[in-house]
Formats: sequence, structure tokens, C-alpha cells
Amino acid sequence: MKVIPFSAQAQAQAQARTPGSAPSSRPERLRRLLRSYPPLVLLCGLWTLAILGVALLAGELAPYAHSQIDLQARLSPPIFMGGSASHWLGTDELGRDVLSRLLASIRISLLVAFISTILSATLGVFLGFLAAHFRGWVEQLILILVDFQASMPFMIIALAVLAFLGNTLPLFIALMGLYGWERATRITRGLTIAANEQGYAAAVADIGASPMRVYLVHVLPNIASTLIVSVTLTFPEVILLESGLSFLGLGVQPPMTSLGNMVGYGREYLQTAPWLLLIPSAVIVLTSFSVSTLGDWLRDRLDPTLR
Amino acid sequence: MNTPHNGADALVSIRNLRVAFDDGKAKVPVLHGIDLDIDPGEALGIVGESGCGKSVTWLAVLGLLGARAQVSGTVYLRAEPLHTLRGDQLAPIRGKRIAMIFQDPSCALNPVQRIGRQLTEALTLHRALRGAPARAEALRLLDRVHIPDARQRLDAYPHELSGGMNQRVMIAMALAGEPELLVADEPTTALDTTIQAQILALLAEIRQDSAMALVLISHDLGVIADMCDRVLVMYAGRVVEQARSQRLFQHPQHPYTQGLLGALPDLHRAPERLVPIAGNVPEPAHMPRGCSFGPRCRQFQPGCELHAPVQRQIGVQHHVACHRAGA
Amino acid sequence: MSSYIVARLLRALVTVFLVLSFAFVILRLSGDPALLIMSPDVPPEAIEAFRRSWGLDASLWQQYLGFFRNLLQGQFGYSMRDRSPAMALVMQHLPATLAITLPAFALKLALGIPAGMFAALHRNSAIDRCVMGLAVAGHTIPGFVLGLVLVLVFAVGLGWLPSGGNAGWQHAILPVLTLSLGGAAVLARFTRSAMLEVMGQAYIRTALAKGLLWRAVVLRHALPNAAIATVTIVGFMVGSLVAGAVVVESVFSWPGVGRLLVTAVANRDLAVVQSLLLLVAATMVTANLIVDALYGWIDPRLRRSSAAKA
Amino acid sequence: MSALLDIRELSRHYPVRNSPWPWGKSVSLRAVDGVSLRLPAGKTLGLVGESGCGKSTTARMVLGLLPASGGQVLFEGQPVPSVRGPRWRALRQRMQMVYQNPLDALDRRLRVQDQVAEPLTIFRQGSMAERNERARAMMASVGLTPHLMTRYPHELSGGQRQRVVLARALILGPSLLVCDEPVSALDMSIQAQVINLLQDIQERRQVAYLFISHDLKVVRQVSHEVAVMYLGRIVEQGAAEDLFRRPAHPYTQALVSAVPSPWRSAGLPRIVLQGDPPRPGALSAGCAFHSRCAQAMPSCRVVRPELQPIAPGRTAACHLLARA
Amino acid sequence: QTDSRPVLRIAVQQVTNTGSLIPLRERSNVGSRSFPMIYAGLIEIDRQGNLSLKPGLATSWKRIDERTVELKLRKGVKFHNGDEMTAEDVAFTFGPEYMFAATEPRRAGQKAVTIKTDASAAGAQTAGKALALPPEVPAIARRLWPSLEQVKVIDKHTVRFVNAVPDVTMEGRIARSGSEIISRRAFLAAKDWASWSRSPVAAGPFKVKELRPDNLLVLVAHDAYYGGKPPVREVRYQVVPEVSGRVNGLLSGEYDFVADVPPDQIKTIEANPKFEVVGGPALNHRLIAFDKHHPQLADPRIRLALAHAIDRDAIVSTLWAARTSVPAGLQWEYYGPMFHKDWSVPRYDPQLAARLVREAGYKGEPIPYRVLNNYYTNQVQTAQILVEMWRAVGLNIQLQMKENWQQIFDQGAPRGIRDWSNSSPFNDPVSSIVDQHGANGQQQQMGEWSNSEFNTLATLLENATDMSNRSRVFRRMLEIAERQDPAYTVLHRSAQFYGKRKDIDWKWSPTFAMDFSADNLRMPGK
Ligand SMILES: Nc1ncnc2c1ncn2[C@@H]1O[C@H](COP(=O)(O)OP(=O)(O)OP(=O)(O)O)[C@@H](O)[C@H]1O
Ligand SMILES: Nc1ncnc2c1ncn2[C@@H]1O[C@H](COP(=O)(O)OP(=O)(O)OP(=O)(O)O)[C@@H](O)[C@H]1O
Ligand SMILES: [Mg+2]
Ligand SMILES: [Mg+2]
Repeated sequence: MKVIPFSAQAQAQAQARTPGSAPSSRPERLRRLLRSYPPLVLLCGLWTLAILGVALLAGELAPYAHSQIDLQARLSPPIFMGGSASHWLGTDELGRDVLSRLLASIRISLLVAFISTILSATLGVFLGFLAAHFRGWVEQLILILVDFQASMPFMIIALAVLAFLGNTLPLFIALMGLYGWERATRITRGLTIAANEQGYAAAVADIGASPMRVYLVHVLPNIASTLIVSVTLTFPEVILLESGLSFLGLGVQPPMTSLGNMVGYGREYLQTAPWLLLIPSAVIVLTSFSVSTLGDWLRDRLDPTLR
Repeated sequence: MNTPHNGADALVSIRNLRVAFDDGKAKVPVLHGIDLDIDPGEALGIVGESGCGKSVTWLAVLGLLGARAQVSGTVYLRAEPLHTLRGDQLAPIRGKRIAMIFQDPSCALNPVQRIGRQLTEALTLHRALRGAPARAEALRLLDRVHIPDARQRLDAYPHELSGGMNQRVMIAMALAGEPELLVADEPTTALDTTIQAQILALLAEIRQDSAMALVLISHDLGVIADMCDRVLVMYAGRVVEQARSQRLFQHPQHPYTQGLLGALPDLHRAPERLVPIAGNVPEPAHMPRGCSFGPRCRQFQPGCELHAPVQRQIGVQHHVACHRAGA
Repeated sequence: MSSYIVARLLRALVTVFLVLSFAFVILRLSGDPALLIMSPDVPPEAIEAFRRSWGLDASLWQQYLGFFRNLLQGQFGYSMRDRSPAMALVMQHLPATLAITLPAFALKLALGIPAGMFAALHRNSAIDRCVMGLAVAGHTIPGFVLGLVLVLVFAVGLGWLPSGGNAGWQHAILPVLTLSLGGAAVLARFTRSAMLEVMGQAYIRTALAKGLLWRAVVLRHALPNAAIATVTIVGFMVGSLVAGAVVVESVFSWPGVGRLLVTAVANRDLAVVQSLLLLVAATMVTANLIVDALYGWIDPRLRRSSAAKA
Repeated sequence: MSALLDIRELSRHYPVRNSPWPWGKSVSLRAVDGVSLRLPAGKTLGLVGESGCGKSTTARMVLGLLPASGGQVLFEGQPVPSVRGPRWRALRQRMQMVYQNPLDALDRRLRVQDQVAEPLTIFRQGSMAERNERARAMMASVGLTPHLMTRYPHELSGGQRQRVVLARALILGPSLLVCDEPVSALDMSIQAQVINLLQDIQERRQVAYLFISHDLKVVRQVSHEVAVMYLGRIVEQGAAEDLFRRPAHPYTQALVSAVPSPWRSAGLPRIVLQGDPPRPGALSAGCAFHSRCAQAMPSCRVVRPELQPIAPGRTAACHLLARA
Repeated sequence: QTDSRPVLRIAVQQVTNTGSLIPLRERSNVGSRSFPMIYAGLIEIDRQGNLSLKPGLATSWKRIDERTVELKLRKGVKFHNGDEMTAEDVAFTFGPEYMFAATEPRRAGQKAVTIKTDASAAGAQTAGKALALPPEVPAIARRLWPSLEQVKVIDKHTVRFVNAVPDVTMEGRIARSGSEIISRRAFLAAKDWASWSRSPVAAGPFKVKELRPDNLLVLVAHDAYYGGKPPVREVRYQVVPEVSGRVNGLLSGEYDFVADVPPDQIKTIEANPKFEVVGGPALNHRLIAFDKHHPQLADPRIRLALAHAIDRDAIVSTLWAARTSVPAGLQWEYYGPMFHKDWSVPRYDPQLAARLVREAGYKGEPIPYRVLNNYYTNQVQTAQILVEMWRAVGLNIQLQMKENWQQIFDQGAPRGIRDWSNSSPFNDPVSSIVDQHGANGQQQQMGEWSNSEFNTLATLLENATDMSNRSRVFRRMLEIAERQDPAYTVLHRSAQFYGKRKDIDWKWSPTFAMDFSADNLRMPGK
């Protein structure tokens, strides 16, 4: 059996080592930086920023007006499929510039998706907290609402809004804010009941903190990880749902355009003009992917025990 | 009994065990080269300040530290190298040859499985028992750790048992594999003295019956004194002193050991103000140069900060890592 | 015991009642079935006659009371479209839907949960990124795009599978695939998140220390503890077994309940919509009741907590 | 002298279900059963006993964190409310708690400094800067060095965490502090530091402590009075020194005899109790300890002994002693 | 002996909107596709030819007077159930039990007002052993035959259609859909109307085997069909709601035919040499209807400007791949003597349109344009093009997407423009301009438009028998409705396209019918 002399070697090593943690070398630092900010996360961050930039500057960036029709140039392919440079991403079935439409769509879809995702998450979390805090009949009532929302086809809810309130963009965003809250509520309720059983929340409440403070400052960050998953799932769902609802006469309507709309009208051209469907789909997938990746990364960052 | 440091026929022999954790910003060394040997059937006590690496040492031996820990050094179990084994290769060792009882029993048991199932799982694994025989054996183990009403407890969930009972279930589970070495990490902290006494008596009994070696980690010097043949004192990731227990408690040599014993309150003397060791435990990331106890040491003298002291033998089976001790 | 069951039943009943009432009011006020079912080119007097014959000219209130009175007598009414009994119509379509949603449901579980576990176990590795990337993509790609692409590849391109219709199990393969990929992705993401929470717990280390192999630890100890979040999501999926396949049904011309629902809503064919909603709500409510009961079964601690709060 | 804290016949029952099904019938578990205690200002009352005997439950009821099933808690002569209204909130500034498990009681996603300052934030005391200043000062006075203040709980050692919880409890300057196992996770040296700190604060500010611990040596070190609990009831009470020197109740005797010490005088026999305490839900009449008591008599099985004076300043609940 | 004839598989968007196979209830183009294969009429239209009338179940017909037509029935015609058709069946088909219930014909001197039906009366009339008709059926039937007094049985093979008022369109009406003959015995034996409506018994080339609404219609050959044994054993109409589903199904060989192919898919199908797309303009015009009560549209100049601003040829040549055409206003060539060759839709003239807009004093006030989501092929695209064209002449038209027809007609908010299409079910202007824009037509009933001179002329057109007089009246009506006080403007002819296997010999028909009878279908091989 191999016996290592105890003293000498250990001593030598102990001395060779500068006290405390060794100051990291350059590649070491780079490695750490890449660990905290993996390239994928950086890429996703960049993409999200780019998309947000596009959303802000859509008007300035677009080479054409998004509704400008050129029937003679309809369905011309994008430049990478052999099209001309006058329409980089080609044109649609009315000869409108796909790039310009894409820019306008990004602006409107992100507006809708971001705001309504936030609305739905807020509503869901709030109701989840309420249920977990009061239990009893309040909880039962909220669970009834959850089941109600889950069983009611969203089409009918949309019809309700359409029938009674009409269709304006703010109203539509509010309606989409009703999408997916039930999932957030159920998750929040479950996790909060569990959290309430744990010491930290009870401890702060016992110090005299208001329930508001307990839930927002302490419980919320602790249940955020699963919520983030739920919210990042809602995000693309809202974008796609919008396209479905625009067929009901709700939401973004021609001549205005949205990613969902482009995908919806592009589906019949999958074989003849695939770019009409694939380009907006790619934007949706990439953006959702970025948002989800950032969400997961944020989730890990929020958890100091995982760092 | 052989002397430490030759490790020739030791049951477990650890050499220069180092562990560092990567916290994402920097590598924080936690163990700075632990050497220790345990003979078959021996009871070794480990004491030391909280956070000095007592638990980490044994988690490292069993490969349970997770991906962010960087472990180096050698570990031999009866001359078999364990440090070369990775992941699942260690599984046949764990529980079967070296079993461990964790610090907090109520967190360490799976909350959603019945006690009986968790016990029989270990029995199936190590003794190939299944079905009714496994259940009978589980029952016997529970009886062995003096759990009253054992038959019913088999179907209980951990949260339905008191802390003391969970502690005993953990012990029963550790005993299921009939291990050669049992590492008990603070097995009695959460218990009152009467139950503590029961459990210690139980451990002693099992050692007698099966010649199992025991590593007992505890803050309670009384418990250590009661149970162990030999005591190891750790400070900041190093072993600073080891001796037979009587000798250690009577003639502590390292200033840290002396400080520990001096800080002990006494039940039978009129209370006086306690005397803690001055200063604070160094952070693992900012270890002082040289002797890590230096800044808190009453006997500090120039030279102590130059290099870390190595262990030297200063008496029969008594080793100290201090520049001044025995001088 | 009886009070427990009565309370749950009451909740279920109230939910179903709310669903039906809401749908009733909305369907009645948002469109005229006469105009929608008959083509708009039909003469007004025909529309008028249609309305009268279905009692659509009565006050909303009377219609509402009448609807529930009939319901209480077990009458679900008739489709205004083809005058067939509404519930029978729904039941006719149900097998087709279940024929794809049930296998898809199983596939979702079989794909999603292992994928999530796998990603969690290799957290932050390339494998994790790949699985999660696929999951996000799987969930984000619209169902009809996925369906169309599958058809183009497997039906038009390779000619291995039919492009639509339901005449045998081969026809179900592509719809089931389309349906399950998205759901599997959702499950994978939730499972990964829950597994990550669990893998750090002390009892995982205990299980390893026992000598269990890594795989056994994951399957026997981590998974059941991570099941709460997953079960919640699965509960919602059960609810969508009935009417959750609208897109897939139309892409693959699958004559199921989802399409029936869309047509019925578009036509404001009340009795059919209500029969369907009754079914959907009953499934959803039952699923959530089961999920609630499962919570206690999965995690015995939750039994105590509900008792302590009672 | 009127007591700062006066606990009268306090009890707490939990309904527990015997069957695994949510609709199973529940029985009542008497976690605390008629406990009466008095604690003068500036003094320490030690509370010891078996794990699970109701110490923590008592502590929570004392602070009004848990409604009592019976009895009353008077703080400065006023009943302590358990309804979380304005008066309850106002009382938080006078009475605080140090939790048994510090890791549990700290939010793992907040820096410890913010957690120490949190009571100030909650009661809107001072500006942001002032609060941080006071938190810093408080942490320094419990021996936490500045570099620890911006850390997260899991980045601290057990002893440091314990002191964070202590600092948080002390920052509002309470006059009653309930300490639930404040030192059990600490090594001897740090344990000594914390005990010294508590004693210093008591001297300076006249804080009263209700001190719960399994470590009798520590209890002896800090307490003026000690009460011994067994299964929800007080079985013995008296001045610390006296009680530990001459434990009267058989349970106390077992407790004291079992204290391990590195320097044990070999003569004292250790009483190792047999068996486990009965299940709290299934208590029979009679003395709760009889099943484990070496000296149990037939009457112990039937009649429950009441707490009675046995010597000046000492009470105990045992038939053996009552007869003596 | 097994039938070796092949099965024809057809993918369609829908087989019947109302779940029934009764022409009197299902009034959609969708129904017109398959109904002619189930039913046979007394007089048929030369569907694949010049749309002229030709003998059907009646071998000949002649006018007795302005109000009466006599028909000689074909002998030996077998219904699907094997019964022989007689004059009794014809009379029954046009009787109260199957068609009219208690409704009364409009008699001479009565004005063309909305004809009310009374549901309870309809029920009472048919009570007894006959089936209760859904009340909308008699209402529709009366629309088809507003003044039919009775069908008289002269002998077993002779019937007389007697009208209450003079009507030159009687032959056309006999030929139109809705006038098909059913078996009296089978109808009376049916369990209820609903089950009858799913498996009617008539005398067409195919009989109904199975109807699963929204999914499948299976017809089997009626070998005793008077026009000859159908060349296929079975026709399966599979509902495939998605365009891409139909196209892909055709390409992957699952269907022999697909219907409802939008023009942009033609390329996709024809990229494969085994398939081709046939079809073209149908008997239907796409048009834009105006609500003249809208404050801006009240001025006819604005409506005319709207009409002149549309570049119809651009739409036809791009969106429709030039496979349809712009008609000469709301009329069809098959009107024969009533057709005005020299008439045309307002020409594309943006300058003129802009001038009209200016003259009308229009200040850019928004005018709503309510649109359904592709209820008509290319509807949304066309609407967007139109809005741009109108913008170019200074008109601010606001597109509003709607979910259903009620929302289109909703009077709650100001109405402006909407999409519509008009068919011509028989060869006379009465079938379109009167039926749809006259006093009883949808546009006036919905309160969008009316014009007293136009209404007077409409009555005249219905009752007059002198063809040259009628022609003049029609011309004047066109002038009013398309130029002077525009009620609508015609965009283009609707087009129908079918994808099919090239090796199948088959001709499409502008009538929407897909004719699979022996005359028109030859399967390859064998
Ligand atoms: N997973 C980990 N990641 C980072 N640091 C760790 C981890 N586990 C332990 N440590 C650090 O390693 C050091 C030693 O921990 P260990 O658990 O061995 O202490 P201990 O001696 O058992 O103390 P105690 O008496 O409190 O149980 C501590 O400073 C601790 O903060
Ligand atoms: N929410 C609850 N529901 C049911 N039983 C409970 C609940 N909380 C505590 N108990 C029971 O009450 C009894 C007293 O618990 P308590 O926490 O007060 O014990 P303790 O004396 O503090 O024990 P330890 O020394 O282990 O901390 C125990 O038997 C416990 O199981
Ligand atoms: Mg430890
Ligand atoms: Mg406690």
C-alpha cells in the first residue's frame, strides 16, 4: 500500500500555496466569467436586446411601410433563396415587404406578449398568495375560479370580451392577461402553502412583518424558480394565441400585423413560399428560447445556494 | 493498537485529503490535508469548531460532496484505494462497508417514504433480503435500536416520528449493511440527555457485539469522552491534535484544544463567566498565513505565521500540530 | 369524511354551474345562431322561423331558466345545426379525440418527465442545454407548423404515413406525435425545475450513502419528491384530454371533439357547446380533485398540514 | 415584585389524524397541558425537557405567535393577544424570539445584514442609512465582523447564523427574549461567546430570557430558575443551582445523571431510562412518566400527580415526593 | 360478384354546413357540390356545357299559359329505394308536407313584402303521420317558389306546375336546386325529419350510405340511375378543413380529387406532373355591398368613387392567377336574352374616383369596412388591397375584422361597407338582382339600401312576361344599383378550383356541382 509521508510533502504544499485563495489567473478569470455568464446566456441576452431594440425602432428600421402593397412583386423570395436585394426577406402574398412587416410585427407582438404575460403572472401569483394566506372559503373560491378558467375554452372568454367590451388593443392586452393565470395560481398556492410551513416565512411574520411583506419580499423570491418556468411558458403561448384570436376579430387586425398573424396567414404558403411562415416562426422560437434561457439563468442566479 | 501515521493495517487510512469548493467566484479550500487512520473496532472521536471540516472529511471519503467540490488525496479502506473510484463505483462501499449517520436526521430521511421501505431498501441492497424476510429483519433492527412499538413504526413516515426516533431509524439504517465502520455525525445534538444516553449505550453495545469501528463527531466533549478511545481535534481544515481520550482531556497540548476545554460550562460548579477563545474563526477564503490558529493563540510568537505547523509526536499516541507544543 | 366529500362535490358543482352559466350568457349575447347556422343568404323569414322554433325569441332569463330546468331533468337539448341530440353528438366525437389524446398524454409523460430529469441531472451541461433548447422549441413551434412539417416529411415526402383522416392506427401516429411534443416540452421544463429543487436536499445524500446507485436514487427518491409540481401540470393536461386537440384535429382532419367545439361555438350551437363544456369541466374538476388527493398521497406531510389548518 | 411574564395554566391541543386519508377522524394531541410559569424582568428562566415535550410550543404561545387552547399569558400585567392586530404588532417591539434552527429561520435569498435590519424596516424606524447603521452596530455587538454582513445565510457557519438570528431579535431592544436552543449547534468556544453575550446584554438592558435547551450545563450557566417539562407539563421547578444539585423528580434525576462530561467522577451512576415516552396522542390517566420510571407505584398508573411545593422555592409533581 | 369499379376519394373543406343533406335547408355552395349527385330534378342544367336547360326526370315540358307549365315525366325512373317515380312523388315533393307547410303563395295584387311563416301553423299542418318540418324549410321553399299554387297530377307521368301569378322563370325555378324530387314513400316512412335529412331518398346517380357531419359523406352508386350506371362504386367526401391538408393529401395519393383549392396552391399541386388543377369562374360574383345610411356613403358619389377606385384586373391577375374574370356587372351570360353584353362594371379610374370624392366634400372621415376571416376565398387579402386602393383616391376606409355575420350586420355601430357574393341559381336576373337586392332581398331586409324606383322595377321584372320589356327593366335596375345609387359593386367572378389526378377524365362545372355521373367521369385503365 502506498503510504505518503505525512509531514514533508504537506508542508511543502502548504508553503507553496499563498495564503487564502489563490488569485486567479487570466484564463481562470475568463473561465469563471463564462461560467457565470455562459455564452448561450450572453447570446440570448443579445438577441433579446436586439429584439427590444427592433421593437423600439421598428418605424425607423423598416425599408417600407408595412402595409405597402405591390401586387406585381408578390411572393418574391428572400435574398438567401435567390430573391432580389430590394426585399431582403422577400414579399408576401400581397407583395408587401416581409422585413418591414416583421419589424412592425415584433413591435406589436412583444408589446402584447410582455405586458399580458406580466399581467397574467401578477394576477396568478396574487390569487395564489390569497388562497394560501386565507385558506378556507377564500381558497375554495379561488380554486373554483381556477377550475373555471381551466375548463372554459379561451375562445369563449374572448367572445365575451368581444361581445361586451369591443376590441381595442389595450383591452386585448388585458384579455390576454387572463391567459395562463390559473397555472400560476395553482403553482403559487401549492408552493406558498409549503413555504408557509417552513421557518423563514413564519419567522418574518412573527417579527411583525405584514403579510404583503412576507409574500413579496420573502416568499416570492423563494418560489420564483417554478414560477419563472410557468411564465416563460406563457410568453410564447400568448404570441400564438393572439393569431388564433385575430381570426375571431379580436386582437391585432389587418392592416396592422403581428407575429402570430404572419404565422397564421403564412401557413397556407408552407410549400410555395415557406419564408412567410418560417421567418416569423423563427423569431417567435428564438425570442421564446431567449426569454426561457434568461429565465432559467435568472432562476439559478436568484438562488444563492446554487452559485 | 498501532500508532497513527503508519496506516499499515488500519481499517481506513486517509492521507493528505484536501477539499476545495468552487463557489462560482473562487476556489475556497476547506480541508488542507487531513491524515488519519482508524483501526478495526476502534472508536475515534472528532471535535472541532463548527465549520472546520469534520463532516466534509467523511463526505469526501464517501464521494458524496457533489460536483463543485474538488477533492484530492488518498483514501484506503483495508488497503483498497477509494480515491480512484468515481461515482457509482463507490456504491458498493457506501452503507455496506462504511456507513454514515448524518447530522440532521429529520432532513436526512426521505419525507415521502415509509420508514420500513427505507430500511428494507438498504437490506435488499446489502443483504439481498426481499419481501417478508427483509421486513422481519427491518423489524429486528428497529427493535435493536430500542424503538418501541416497532411493528407499527415500520409504516410510519419520518415526520410522524420524533427527532429522537428518526435519529435511531438512521442508526438502524446504517447498521443494516453491517458495516465495518460507522461514521456518526453529531448523532445526539437534538436530543435530551436521557435519550442521548440511550443512544450512546446502544452504539457501545453494537460495537461490542460486532467489532465495528466508530467515528463519532460531536461538539459535546462529554459524549466524546464517554464513547471514544482516541480523539482527534480539528481546526480550520487541519488536524491539530490527536491523542487517547483520557490523555487529551487531562493534558491538552494544542492551545486550541486547551481553549475548547476551558470554555466548557460545568453542571456541578457555581457558574462563572465562561472563557471563550478570543477572536473569530478564520474564513476559509482568507486563511491566515502559517498556523491558522495563530491570530487567536495566546501563545502566539513570531515565527508561527511563517509556515503551517506539522504534526509531531509528543507522547504515547499523542500528536500535536503546533510550533510550540512539547517544546 | 362525509363533510370532506360534500365540500369537494359542492365546489365541483359550483364550478360546473359557473362554467355553464357563463357560456350560456356569452353564447346567447355574442351571436345569433339562426344567422350563423343558416347561411346569411337564407331569407329573413326563414331566420325568423328558425329563431322562433328554438325559442331564441324568448327573454334571456326565460331561456336561462329553461336551460337549467331541462338540464336538471337530464336533457342536454338538441343541436340546432342538425337537430341531433347534443350529448349523443358529443359522445360520437369523443372516441376519436380520445384515440389521439390518450396516447399523446402517455407519450407526453413518457418523454417529458425523463427528459426533464435528465436535464436536471446534467444541469448546465451541454446535454442540459440541448434538452431544454429542444423543449423550448417544441413548445414554441405552433402546433400546425409542426403538424404540417411532419405531414410534408412523412406523408408527402416519404409516403410512410397518411396525411390525415382517421381510418386506422397509422392515421393516428402523426397527430399523436404533434400533440405530444409540445406537452412533453412543458413537462420537461417543470420536471427539471422541480428536480433541481429536490436534488439539493439532504435525503438524496442519505440515499446515496446507503449505497444506492445514482439511477436508483433519482428514480426512487428524487422523482417522487419532485412530483408535486409535475402532478399539478399533469392535472391541467388531463383536463385538456377532451377538447385540447383543436389545432391538431383540424390539421389532420381528425373528426374529434375539439373541432366540434369550435364549430359549435362558431355557430353558437348552445346545446352542443354546453354538453361539451359539461364534459370538459367535469374532467377538469375531477382531474384537479385527484391532483389534490394525490398531493397528500405523494407527500404525507401535506396531509398533516391540511389537518392542522382545519 | 410583579413578574414581567406571567403564564397561567397555558395549554395547547393539536388535532391529529390517525388515518392517512384526509377525511380520517382526528384525536386531540395535548402538546402543552396546563403550564404555569413566572418570569421577573431581567432574569432567566431555563426550560428543559424531553424532545417533543412542548417547549417550543410553549415559547410560541408566550409570544402570541400561536393561539393557546386554554390559559393565559400576561406580559406586564396585560394579556398577550394572539390575534395579529395592531396591539400584537406593537408588542413585537418588546418581545422577540431566537429560533431553534437558524438556517430555517433565515431567508436564504437575502443578505444577512438586510435580515438583521428587517425589524427596523417593518416598524419604520429611522431612515435607510440609520437602519443599516444600527444593524451593523448590532451585528458587531454579537461578534459578527463587517465582512460577514453582506453574505447569504448559507455562506455562514452555524454559529455565525445563530448570532445573526440573535442580532435580529435584539435589534428592537426587547425586554423579553425567548431563546429556543440558541447554542445547540455551536462548538464550545462559540457557545461560550454567545452565552457571555446574552449575559452581558441582560446586565446592560435588564432583558428577561426564557431559555430553552437540551444542554443542562448551559442552562445551569445562564438560568436563575429552571423548569423541567415532560410531555406537556411541568414536572419540577426550582432555582437552577438547587435543582441540578438535588434533582427531586425521577425524570429530572435521570436527566441530570445522564449529562456526559469529560471529567466525570466515576462514582455517579448514569440512569439510562428504558423505553420511549408514550405517544402524546394516546396518553392514559396517571403520571405520564410512569412507563419509564424505575420507581413507579401502582397509583402512578391511575392518579396524575399535581405540582406541589416540596421545599422552599421548589415544586415537583410526583407521588413519591408528595408522600415524603 | 364483387364490384370492380373504383372508389373515388375527394377531400373537401366541408360536406354540409348544417349537418343535413336537404337542399331546402342547406343553402351553401358546399351543399351544391354533392347534392346534384344525390338528387335529380325534373329539368337539369347542362352543367358542363352552356348551362342551358335540358331534360331530367321530365323528358319534356311545355307552357300551358303564363302561369302553368306541363311536364312529361320520364318512365321507369327508380328512386334509391327501388321505387318507381310517379307524378304522385312530384306532387308530394311540392306539397305542404315536404316543402311549404302552411305557407300561402303570393297571389296577384299582393305586394312583395316579407313573407312570414308561423312555426306553430307549420307544425299543425304537418301534424299527423307526416314529419314535422323545421320551420325554416317552408320559409326557404316559399322563397324559391313564392307563388306556386300547386302541382297537379294529370296522369301517372304528367304533372302541371300552376303558379298564382304570371312567371316566365318557372322552368328555371324547376331546374334550380331545391326543386329536386324525393320519394314520397320513403319520406313518410322516415323516423323523423332529422334522420331523413341525413339519408334522403331521391333519384340521383348516387345514394347516401353514410353521413358523419364534419367528417365524411359516403355515397354509393345508384346503378338504376336513369342517366346510366356511375363509373365508380363509391364516392367518399372526406372533410379536410385545412387547405394544406387537402393539398398534401392529394400529393401523397390519399385523394383523387381535392376541392376548394385557393389559387396560390395551384403551383404547389401542378409542380407534380401527376396532378392538375382545373376550374375557373363559377356562377357567383364577389361584390362589395354598401350601406347608404352611413353619413358619408349617403352621397352616391362616394359609393361610385369606391367602385371606380378598384383595379379589378390587378386583383384578378395576381390573387386569382388570372384564372377568373371581371363580369359585366351583376349578370351572367346564361341569362340569354336578358344578358346585356354592353354593360360593364365601373371602370378603374382613380382620377375620376378622386374627383368624385372631392366633389362630395369628403374630409377623410373614417368609413368602416367589415370583413370576415376568409369566409370567401382570398377575402382578407382582397380587402387589404381594396383599402389601399381606396386610400390612394383619398378614402379613409377602416378594416374591421368580424367573427360572424351578425357582427357584420350589427346596427349598433355605424355600418359602411361589407363583403358579399351573389349567385344566380337559375337563368334569369330575378334569381340574383331581385332575389338579393330587391325589397325581399337580404340587402334591403338588413336595412342597408333601398330605392323605390328599383323596387317598382323589381316587381315588374318578376311579373312581366314580355322579354324585351323585361330586358329594359333589368337594364334600368343595373343602372340604378351599380351607377346611379349604387347598392353594391361587383369585384370579380368567384372561382372554384379542383386539384385532381391527371389520369382521371373529368370536367368541372361553374355551378359548383362536382359531377361524377357516367357522362362526365371516366376512370383510367380497365
Ligand atoms: N457544499 C458546500 N459548498 C461550499 N462550502 C461548503 C459546502 N459544504 C461545506 N462547506 C464549507 O466547508 C466547511 C466545512 O464544513 P463541515 O460541514 O465539514 O463543517 P463541520 O466541521 O461539520 O461543522 P459543524 O460542526 O457545524 O457540522 C464550512 O466552512 C462550510 O461552509
Ligand atoms: N402543527 C402541529 N400539528 C400537530 N402536532 C404538533 C404541531 N406542532 C407541534 N406538534 C407536536 O407537539 C409536541 C410538542 O412540540 P414542540 O415543538 O413544542 O416540542 P419541543 O419540546 O420544542 O421539542 P424539541 O426539543 O425537539 O424542539 C410534539 O409532539 C409535536 O409533534
Ligand atoms: Mg458537520
Ligand atoms: Mg423545539
